[in-house]
Amino acid sequence: MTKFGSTLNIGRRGFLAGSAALIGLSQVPRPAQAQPKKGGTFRLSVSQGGTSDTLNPAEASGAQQIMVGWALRNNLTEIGADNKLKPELAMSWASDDAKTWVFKLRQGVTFHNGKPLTSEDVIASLNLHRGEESTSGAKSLLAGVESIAAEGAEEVVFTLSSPNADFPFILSDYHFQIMPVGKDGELDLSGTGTGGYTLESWKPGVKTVLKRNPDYWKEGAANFDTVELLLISDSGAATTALVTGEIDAVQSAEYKTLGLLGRDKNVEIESISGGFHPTFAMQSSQAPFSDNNVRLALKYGVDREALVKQVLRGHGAVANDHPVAPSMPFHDPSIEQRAYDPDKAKFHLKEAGLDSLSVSLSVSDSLFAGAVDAVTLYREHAVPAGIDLKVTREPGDGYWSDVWMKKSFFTSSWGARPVPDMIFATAYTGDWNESQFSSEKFLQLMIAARSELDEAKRAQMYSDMQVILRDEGGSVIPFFRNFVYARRADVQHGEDVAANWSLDGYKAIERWWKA
Amino acid sequence: MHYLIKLFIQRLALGLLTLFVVSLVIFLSIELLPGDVAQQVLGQSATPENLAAFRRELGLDQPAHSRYLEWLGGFLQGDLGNSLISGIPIWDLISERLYNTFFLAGFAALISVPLAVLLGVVAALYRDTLLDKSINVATLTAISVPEFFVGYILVWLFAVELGLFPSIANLSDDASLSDRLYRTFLPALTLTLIVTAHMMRMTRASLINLLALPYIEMARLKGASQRRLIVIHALPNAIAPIVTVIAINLAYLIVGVVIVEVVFVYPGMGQLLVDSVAKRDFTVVQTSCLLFSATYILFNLASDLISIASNPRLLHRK
Amino acid sequence: MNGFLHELRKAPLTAQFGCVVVLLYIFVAIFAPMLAPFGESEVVGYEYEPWSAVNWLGTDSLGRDMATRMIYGARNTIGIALLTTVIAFVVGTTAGFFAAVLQGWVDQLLSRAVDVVISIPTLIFALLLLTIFGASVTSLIGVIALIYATFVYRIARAVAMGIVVMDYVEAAQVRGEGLWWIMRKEILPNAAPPLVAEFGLRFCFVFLTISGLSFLGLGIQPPAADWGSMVRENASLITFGDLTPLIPAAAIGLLTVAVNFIVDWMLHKASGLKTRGK
Amino acid sequence: MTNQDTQLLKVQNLQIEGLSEDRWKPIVKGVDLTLAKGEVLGLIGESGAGKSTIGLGAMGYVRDGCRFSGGSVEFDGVDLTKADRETRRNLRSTRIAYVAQSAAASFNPAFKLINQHTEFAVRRGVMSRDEAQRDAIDLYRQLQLPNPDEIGFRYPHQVSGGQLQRAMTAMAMACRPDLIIFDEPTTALDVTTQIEVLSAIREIVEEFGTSAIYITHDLAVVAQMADRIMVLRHGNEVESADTETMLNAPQEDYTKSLWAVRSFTAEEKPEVSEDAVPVVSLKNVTAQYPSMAQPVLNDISMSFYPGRTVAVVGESGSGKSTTARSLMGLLPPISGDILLNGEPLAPQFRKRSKAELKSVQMIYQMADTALNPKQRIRDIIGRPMTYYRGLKGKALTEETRALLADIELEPDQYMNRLPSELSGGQKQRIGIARALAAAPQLVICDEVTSALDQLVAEGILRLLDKLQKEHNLAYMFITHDISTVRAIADEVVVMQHGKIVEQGPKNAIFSPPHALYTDLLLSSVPEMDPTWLDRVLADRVSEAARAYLVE
Repeated sequence: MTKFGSTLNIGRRGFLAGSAALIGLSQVPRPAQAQPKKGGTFRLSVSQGGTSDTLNPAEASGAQQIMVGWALRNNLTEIGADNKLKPELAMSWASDDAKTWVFKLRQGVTFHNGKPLTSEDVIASLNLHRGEESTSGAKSLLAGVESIAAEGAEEVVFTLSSPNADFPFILSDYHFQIMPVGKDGELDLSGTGTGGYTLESWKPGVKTVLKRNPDYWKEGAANFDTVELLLISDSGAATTALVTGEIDAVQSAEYKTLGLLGRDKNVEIESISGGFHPTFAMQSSQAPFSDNNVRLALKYGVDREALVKQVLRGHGAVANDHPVAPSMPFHDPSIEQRAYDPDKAKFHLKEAGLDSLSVSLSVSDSLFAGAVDAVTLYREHAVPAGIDLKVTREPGDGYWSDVWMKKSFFTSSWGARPVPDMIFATAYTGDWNESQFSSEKFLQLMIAARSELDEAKRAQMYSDMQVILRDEGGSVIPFFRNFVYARRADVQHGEDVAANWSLDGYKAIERWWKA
Repeated sequence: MHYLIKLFIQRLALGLLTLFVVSLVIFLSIELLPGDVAQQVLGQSATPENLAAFRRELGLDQPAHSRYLEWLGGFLQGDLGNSLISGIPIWDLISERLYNTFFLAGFAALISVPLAVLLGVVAALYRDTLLDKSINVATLTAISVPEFFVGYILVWLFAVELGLFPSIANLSDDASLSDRLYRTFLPALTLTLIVTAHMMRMTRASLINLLALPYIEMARLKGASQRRLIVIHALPNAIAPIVTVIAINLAYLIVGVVIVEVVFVYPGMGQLLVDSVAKRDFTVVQTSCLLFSATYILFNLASDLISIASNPRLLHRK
Repeated sequence: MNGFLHELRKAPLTAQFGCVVVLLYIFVAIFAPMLAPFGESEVVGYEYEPWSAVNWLGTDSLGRDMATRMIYGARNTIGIALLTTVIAFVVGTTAGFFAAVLQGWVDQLLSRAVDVVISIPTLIFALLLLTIFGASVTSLIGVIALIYATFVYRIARAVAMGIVVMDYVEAAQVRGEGLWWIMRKEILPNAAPPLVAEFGLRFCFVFLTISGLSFLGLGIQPPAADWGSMVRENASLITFGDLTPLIPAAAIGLLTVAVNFIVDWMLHKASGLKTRGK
Repeated sequence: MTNQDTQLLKVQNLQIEGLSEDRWKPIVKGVDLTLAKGEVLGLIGESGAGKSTIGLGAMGYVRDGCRFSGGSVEFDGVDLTKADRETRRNLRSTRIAYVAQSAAASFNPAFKLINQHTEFAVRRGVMSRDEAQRDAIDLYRQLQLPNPDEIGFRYPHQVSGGQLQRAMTAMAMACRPDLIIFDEPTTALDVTTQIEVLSAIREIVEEFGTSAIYITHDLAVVAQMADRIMVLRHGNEVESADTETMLNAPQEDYTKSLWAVRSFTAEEKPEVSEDAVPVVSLKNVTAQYPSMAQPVLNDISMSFYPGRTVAVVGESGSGKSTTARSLMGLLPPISGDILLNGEPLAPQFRKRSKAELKSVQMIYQMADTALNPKQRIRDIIGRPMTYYRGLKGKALTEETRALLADIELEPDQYMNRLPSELSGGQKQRIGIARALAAAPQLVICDEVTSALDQLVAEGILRLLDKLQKEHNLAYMFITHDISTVRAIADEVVVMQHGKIVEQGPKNAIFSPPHALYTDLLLSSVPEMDPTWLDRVLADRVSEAARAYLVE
């Protein structure tokens, strides 16, 4: 676990030692871990979400919907605070060939309305995201599922069209919350679930009030009596409210005020390494990017350390032109890190038969905070390499329809995925292969890894794929960004804090407690 | 009185026509916005099939004029329709925010209108004295600074430094009236500071304009004191301009408070509208804009009627 | 000029103060590059550094020099507001005079169109239009100018209505003078004093509206320095008891107060109201 | 003590200053006057003489921007220039009252007449509200207001001007004050209304033995009202004497010149020959405003010949100015024809050619609103020359200078002035010059002298007469003033309610027998004989009695 400003364990997230020193905050000895305590009201503010948000998990996106969804409901599997896959409503799962998966459901779990959990509910909940008519945002994740069948009330059998060893990970996605089927056979989307809280009031874009479910099946979880989730999109207002004690936690803290916020003894800042990363994607099928030397020149032309320092204020880690973050399984730390090297960039340009290169890179500030700054810095870095990088600022509205995958060189951003296969399958093959990347070997490895159940062999395969993307891929990936958020000191959490999303993997409501 | 009713009906009809044109303008504006609701909702998961399915579901594949007519038909039958994005009936979506907006506006109006008229009368009464000049400079300053400046200053003073009032207006459903007033005090005060100046200055200016008229001189020559002159003889004749400016400011309190909502995280209509524009939620934008325009038109109508009622020349024709 | 100085010497203290402030702002706006210690969007240090000899007002959320951005902000904010107001006045006054002189259906058409625009909440309409045309400086100026032209139209029309009934306008009409001549020679010179006073007030409103839009992230776009967005970007500091972010807001306030003082004085002079003799 | 018994008001060396361009300038320069109980003093003078200022000063009141700078105003032993506010306030209504020039503007539009009437009688505790209302109705009856029981419960806008003026006199009487200041109470009224108001005022003042200061610029009026007359000029007293002496044997030259104003008469012109073609003629013109049900002009016919003046006379609302507007094409007739040199003229001025527009020019009543205050004299006069006659450059300057000389203004001195830098009479001359600049055939003069003092008006009339001879102009001369008609007209048209009552050569119209209305109009014009009012009233009463008997 990493906690900003405290002793850090060395290992795959050891990079953080550097960034903490950079900010110049003193390292406070970690206090002895307290035990979870029941009671209190937890008021937290999130910045993502709007008035039109619904409780339908097929439409879920953004902190408001996800956090409320997970307070009300559970998935079959979850990513634990230790970033490992854990059973949730499923007790266990098994597969011989990674094609047929049998999930055994937890017994004695009831929904808020008293209905016991059965395989029927699971199937109906997951079918929400399948089929022609589904408009679910997670439709593609279940595209490989051929059938879902019940084996009695306690078991669900998934048959996939092709093997996928990561299938249990997929089911931990926030879309796949389990809801009860009503008497009329319709899925209950009103907020009834098996989760640690029941819905008191739901005013999207304003405030959601949750009450603890006294019959929650999970041990030591759902500690607060009441939870108020506020939507505050103005970070200044949120910060003020946190400092004046009107709220207990904020979804994201602005880098610029961290220094000042850190001086407040009542406030604790968390900086958790995550998988969010921007990409500078080149259309590899078009000149000049069709020549891998040009792609390499652009990869050597960026000073990643400088970007982490200046754009992320140290709250992040340098990336290596592949999307597998240090917090993800199968990340290979032994792969050599690409460094800023204008000479090498020049060399590759020469190899491509060019003296200099002039390209324009599209970017919009709506992608992530500091996106334009990052590209502007990149432009400066690339000058010594003989690359004239023009910064093209695009409007935020319509960026994804008019710029993304339409321009030949553009900035994009990707959220965290629990396993490498998901990001590979989404962003490096298929419809959203934003850099038009094509490699036979990569494709073969990706498919083979899905059916490989031997962990060591799989690790090697994913390592090879990371190398391929690093050396041949069409995307420059400069860094992975940390989740930076803050809480009042009297709100506490366990030793580990999940890295898949902000606020303890969006499960702070269930995992944290008030001292 | 027959003439008044005729006038009222005329104005009302004109107001309805204006509303109709407003709805057309808003509809066309939204049509012109880049991207549509489907793209906004689906974001990165917008595959062509998904988009098509989503659009079909919302009826966005229909031509523009038939969508407009359908919306208009529903609206005329009192059916505000559903939010395109969430499918929630718009009334459910906005009713509470509308209430909040009116509550805050009403709160601010209750403080500011009497205060403004009183200050205006006092300033006119003690015209060109130090008191008048101080009121003038103070209100001029209040009208001249940006709303967010006023808001932040109040937050800094009352929330951060003194800890008297909360910095955000976190309302709960079951809050008592006093709690509500306590929590909305800072935003209401901000609005008060902003609108009072305008109304006070108009009150003062109309009174002073009247002071030059022969009938005021006549009253003075009949021996009226300065106070009686202003309150009894001048004020009834200044009702029309004062009410007009009050109407404008009340309308502003209701439609123009987005910035105050942002500063105090107040769940009113402004933020909803800004969100809905960003999300291209046409039905919500359309309905809210119409409600706002209707409010504006109604306030103007009311102020016209009050002006007429306060003027015997118009009320009792020869 | 001499006449103006003479007038000014007799003006009330508030008006003199207003004039000094406005001249100072204009000076700063024109000579911004020479006055500013750093480049407009040059990063000179860490974010939120306190006031010092180097960074007079400290640094902002990105480590840019606050004082420098204040100075450039004068240029951007005032320049854009001024241009917007000028356009609004040219359009609004022309249309208003047109309606007043021609009356009949031209007046009806223009007035009803203006009614429609005015009854749509300004900020929302601006938001819609800015989203359609993109939040560039050009569209910002265009959209705000259009919206404010409607207010100017009403005033210009009302003022012109008062002038059109004058016998000298009738004399010109009966003489056979064209529309343009009547608007330019008969109406404009006489409508100028109230319109100039109105210009001052409207300039303040435009200025505040643009600041408000910038505050909401729709106005002048970064990295151009602008007082409205400077407040928004740095507002978090207020939480920590540092009032530096309010300096740009105060700068906005000071200018509008100054302009209002001048306008007040001009209105007072124009109204011919005498001070009370004692 | 006897002195104090009879002397109510004693003004000594009164000096009042006004603020003008940040400097205090004297308006009243040391005036003395005394007023005995029951006496009526007439103050007379031209505009700027300081009569109103003195009248208000006698109440201890100065307008904003003015101040007492010397002397005293002793009312019943109290010096009002030094008394505190409270004392002065308490004297008003109860002991001193004021009747303003325009009753329509001086009644508060928001309240009913009777409430304004009783306001201070009740507040000062003179009587109860009920008593005050009953008394008001009595006073209304005494002042011969129609429906005295009911009229007080109307708002000011529901009552006509002459009635309002009487209601205001009633209001001044509400507390039976010792002194009433009448400030030009009949100036804004038509002559036929004026006579009623004058008689009402005189009667009630006599009845209650109230002292009064009666301010006016009209000698004939003051002759009817005052026991004593004081002539003022530029804030100084010229002379004062009892009315009889003053009228018959004025001492000062200035007074004599005032008395002699009506001396100008244009010389007789030969009859129009049978075959002469009129410059402009109206044939059975009927006109109507679109918003009104009734026509404002009904079957109007008249002709204008070169070198001759047609005076159109009538009271306000008679349609005389509307006739001019119809002729100008500003209010197109709904039937009838307008002919220019025998050719029909388009009803709408917009449809008329430049040459046609050029032929008919107009001079307005209010020179203030008729001249663009932002244009220099050379531009005001030069524009029609450029526009109609294409004059430019040197030719334009020459012509402009010649025209200015023609209207007796020194070109070098006035060419580059703005209208605000001219006196009222000079402005009117510029108005005339602008009309002449077009080299027209017919000039319409709409009440061109009624806003001017008599001496100045006389000058304008002489100028118009001179110009008519020089340029052989036809004049349409619109006026409500009979003496002006006598002075300048060749033909006279009498109008009432949008119709022509009588028309013909001047001598025919002014010698009996008259049409009934013409008779009323002519007999209502005040004469400088103190017994005139009594005579006219007596005549009318006997006529009314005769009419009653006949019936």
